[in-house]
Amino acid sequence: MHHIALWVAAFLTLGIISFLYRDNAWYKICESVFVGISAGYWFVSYFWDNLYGKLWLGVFPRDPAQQPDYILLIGGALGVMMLLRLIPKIGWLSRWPLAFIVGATAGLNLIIYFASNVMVQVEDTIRPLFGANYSSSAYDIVGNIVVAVGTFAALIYFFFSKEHKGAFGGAAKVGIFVLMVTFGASFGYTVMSRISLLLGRIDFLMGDWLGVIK
Amino acid sequence: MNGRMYKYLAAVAVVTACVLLYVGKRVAWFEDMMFPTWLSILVCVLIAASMFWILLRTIKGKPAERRTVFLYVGIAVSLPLLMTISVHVPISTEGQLLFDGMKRIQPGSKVLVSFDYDPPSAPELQPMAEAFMRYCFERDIKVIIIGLWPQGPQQANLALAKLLAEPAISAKNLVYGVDYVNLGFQSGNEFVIQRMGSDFKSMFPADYRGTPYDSLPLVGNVRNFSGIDYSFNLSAGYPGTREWVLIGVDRFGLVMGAGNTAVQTTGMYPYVRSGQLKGILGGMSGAAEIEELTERLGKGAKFMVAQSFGHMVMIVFIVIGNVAYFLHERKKKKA
Amino acid sequence: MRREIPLLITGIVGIVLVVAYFIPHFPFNRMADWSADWFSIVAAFAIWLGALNLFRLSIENVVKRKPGWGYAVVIIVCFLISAGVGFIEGRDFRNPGSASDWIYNYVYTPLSSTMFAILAFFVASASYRAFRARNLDATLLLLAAFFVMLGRVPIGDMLVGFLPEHWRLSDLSTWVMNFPNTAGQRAILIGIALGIVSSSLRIILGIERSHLGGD
Amino acid sequence: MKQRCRNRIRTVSLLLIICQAVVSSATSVFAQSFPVTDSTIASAHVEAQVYPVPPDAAPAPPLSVTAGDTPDDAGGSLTIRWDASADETRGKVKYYRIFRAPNVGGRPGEFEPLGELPAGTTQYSDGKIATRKGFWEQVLHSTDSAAYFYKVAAVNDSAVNGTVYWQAQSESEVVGPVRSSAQWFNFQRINVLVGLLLLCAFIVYYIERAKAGKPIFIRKIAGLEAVDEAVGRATEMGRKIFYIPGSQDMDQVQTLAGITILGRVAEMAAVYDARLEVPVSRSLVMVTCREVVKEAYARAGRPDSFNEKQVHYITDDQFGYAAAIDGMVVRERPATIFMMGLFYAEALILAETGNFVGAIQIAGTAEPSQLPFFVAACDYTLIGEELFAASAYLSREPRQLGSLKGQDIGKGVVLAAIIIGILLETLGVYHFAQLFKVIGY
Repeated sequence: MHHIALWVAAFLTLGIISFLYRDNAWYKICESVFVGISAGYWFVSYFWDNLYGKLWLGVFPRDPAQQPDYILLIGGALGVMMLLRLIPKIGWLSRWPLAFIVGATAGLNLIIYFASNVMVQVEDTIRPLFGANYSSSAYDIVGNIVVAVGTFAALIYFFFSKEHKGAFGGAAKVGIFVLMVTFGASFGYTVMSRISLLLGRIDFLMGDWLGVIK
Repeated sequence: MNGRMYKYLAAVAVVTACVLLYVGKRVAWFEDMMFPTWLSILVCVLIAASMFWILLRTIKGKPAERRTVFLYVGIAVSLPLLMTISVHVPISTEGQLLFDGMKRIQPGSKVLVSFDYDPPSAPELQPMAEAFMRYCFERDIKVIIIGLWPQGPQQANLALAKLLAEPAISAKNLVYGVDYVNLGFQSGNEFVIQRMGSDFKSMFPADYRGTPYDSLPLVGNVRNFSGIDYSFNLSAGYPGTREWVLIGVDRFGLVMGAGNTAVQTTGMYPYVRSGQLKGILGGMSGAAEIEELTERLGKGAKFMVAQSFGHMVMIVFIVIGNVAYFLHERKKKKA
Repeated sequence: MRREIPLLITGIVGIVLVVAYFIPHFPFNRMADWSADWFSIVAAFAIWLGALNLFRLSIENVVKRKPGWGYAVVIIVCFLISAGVGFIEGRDFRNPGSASDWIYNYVYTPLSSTMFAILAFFVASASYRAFRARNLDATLLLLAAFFVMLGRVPIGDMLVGFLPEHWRLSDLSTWVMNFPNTAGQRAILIGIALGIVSSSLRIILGIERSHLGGD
Repeated sequence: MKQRCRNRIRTVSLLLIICQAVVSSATSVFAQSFPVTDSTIASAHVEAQVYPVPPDAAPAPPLSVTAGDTPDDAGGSLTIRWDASADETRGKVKYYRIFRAPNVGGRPGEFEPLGELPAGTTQYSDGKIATRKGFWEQVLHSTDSAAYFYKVAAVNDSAVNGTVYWQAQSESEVVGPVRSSAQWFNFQRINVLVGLLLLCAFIVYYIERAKAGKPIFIRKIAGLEAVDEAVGRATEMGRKIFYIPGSQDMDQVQTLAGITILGRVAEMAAVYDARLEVPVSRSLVMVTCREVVKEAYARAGRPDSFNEKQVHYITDDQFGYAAAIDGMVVRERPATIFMMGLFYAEALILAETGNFVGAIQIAGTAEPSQLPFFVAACDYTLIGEELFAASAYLSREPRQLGSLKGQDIGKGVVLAAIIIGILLETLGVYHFAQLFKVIGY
């Protein structure tokens, strides 16, 4: 069985890779298999983990000692409303769960992004550049200055209600340089990621399938 | 030769290749195909020479075709796997920071590992997951697994199966539910973390096998994050490390380290500097780092040579492209 | 009514979740939890919509014999197989040894992994043909990329082995990642966070309502 | 101490509240220790009876033990604090053991060990408190139903290699009964509240101002200045303009921003009489884009030039979408390509192809991992927030302009705080940064 399995996996892997030469039927079959299988997998996962594992078991617990949590039923009702989209006449009801999702996301994001990405990041940017109470090597001092100046300048670049002229424009220019270095690092890491993923597949083909490498 | 003929030939070639590969595997042609050192060097020289040739052609105004580039990337990534070169992985400060944090976990502590990725990112994250959990198991640290991605718990199972088969760990006779537990997946993204902050059990009434939460000794008395001593997040996107930091760490005071795919690692550095994250591992090189630090070399370290070659080929191609640009394209654009 | 009630729901839920951050007392502490529960249940229902949509589109393709309808058949069959097997196997469908686990390991995993793996090729050809040091900005970007790409793998240090320790490419890339990269990412973080606060605020106050469909 | 402060705070004015919170958050930074839990030390195998305890082994007991409600929480937790045993520095304390007893008519019942903590710890949060059940009971009562007594013992043992041969412990005095309660406001977070209210006030203020007709200045954005030229070029060359509004659905803010910009580009295209084509990847996006483009043509006074087929759906699949556009671009060789919205891995395929056919490319996204490809392969790139600003910039919609301005003021405050803070810290004043400290539960 394991043997067949490896060949199936290799067949599918090579099918996707064949796209590099050009679009072909082999690739299209593999792609369709992918779409179908993944949709089915997600579907089942959500069913067993949420609808059954959470909603059903929450409202009708198997363990008699556990209190049924009827408040989950509101979620169930919202979920059913979501499905009403399929019935055009009362499809407008599906806006309620949507409104709930948007409101919940907005409310939670508002507070967590403000607290973590504004407050904490500002707090951390405020560090002594150098000073008596601070164990500082030249490396740290330069680093602190780069982070402080860089963050400052890059934020100035994102300032929209003021013309980028004079000193302000100069700072914005420094900001764009910092952003470019950031994007360069991002690019380097993206390349690293993609090559790793390819390595994973090559490892499968040469190691698990053919057994060339161990 | 007409197109039809061409297609048949291609099909025959593929089938022949398959048969050859199958027979080859059966009679073990491919065993011990590792390159000796002289061959490794020769291969490198040949690749370098041919890239020099591409440079010359590009300078002459004939840039390489897309498929040529594809071919080179393929070669650069697959041939080094056959070479017997061992390398030393440079340890980054963030990786060291993470390992220092891991060293502070006491035996018997409870560690929450969140598997927030799917198979495509497994080459990068699976070695990290294995290295981290191996470290825990070897030191009698208890592991609680959850997943914010539906495929996460399954990836965890793969890692567990591999680790539990290792002699050093199987000798410990680890018991499911006592030494480790897999609570499975819950949908709801960051809301799951939010909810776990006040009550694990309501989010995971049962583990992924359906065992009720309270009958699992390991988590029975873990009510919320305050019962967790350390947490490790393996993340490939949303929901992932960012959400864990924003909610788990900042709201509920979780102590967290993370392993990320390289693509999203760069965005996490501000959190590392501010101490919201206690270290981070980025991509395959991060995996190699943790393997080196825990002194158990695995796939991450094994792939580093091929990874290096991949990067080199990429850089050389960009340089070639830019040479062509400064010699030709720029003039053309000006004109 | 069709517009007012959703707006009201959005506003109330949003405000409650913001307020709950500051009030640890019941019932506010639980409101965030309840929304979390409901949210995950609604998400589970929403996947039905997606699956049904895929199904409908595929069947339409088959019935109308659109070009490539054969592939639509493959989609339908694969969907039915993986969903059917999962339903039959019950809650334990992910256990090692189950048929779903087999499908996951030998069909789903290779396909999804390879889909992303071939991006390595595209990155290479795109970089070769499009990455030009056309101005100072792009030059900086490329240089930073080179340092990081070389510094994060062993080959970087091998190439510059003549340099003293702590001055090699790996140290340089660590420096780039920890300082300039942190600065840039932090500015982006703060900027985007402010943007999210303002758009969330507009949504909660009902100023932004495009998610409810056009007026 | 913190508890006492807090009780006083409730009675004084708001100003005092803020000052106090600042101080308390500042002090709590230093007071906070590593989060402590009940399982930090593995319970080792004890064989205490077999081996005699050496004389002098028992450490001095922990002193001044206090127990009280854990502040700023939802109840269900009590905090026990103590001063380290005098013998801790001499290495005679291996760990502390916490005991708890239920309240039986005002007297402690039987004590049970709760957990063990390594030497060096001086506080413990007991989270296993019986809480009230039932909706109304929880709403109406802040205090939890049960009260408890506590004591702390310093423990010394002979643990070598996990086997314990003897163990000696000395217990502190019993404290209690104490009862936990839930609070109506988390004072540790008052700084977040103040900051958030300020920012929201700026945004709302400027939205109102903009709605009232006050002009709001937005700086030039290079990519948008070039839109005119790019559209004009397409007309000159007699080739098409492609507009790609990202590969994601309508639930993404970036997609919305991309569509807003499309409205302006379409209007310009109608004026210049250039041919515009919008391939999209989501059916909802297609519907919206059609509306937007149609309206734009009408605004430009050329409703007849609009053809529904200009906006067409390709596929939901990420790479399928990219491959299809790839083919179209190579075949039709558009003069100009716009890519505005949320892109993932397909970004590089699109940008490369456009660059290859020599089109002028103007791109914009807030997805940091894709920005490098746009920056390197496109002529102009809107970076991050610029994409959102672009929709305000082009649409001139007062509410959008206003909130952009409000955000900018927020940014200004952040910048000022950074400068002031760094100056103060460098001079040795360390309290300012604590204003921004966010404290978890």
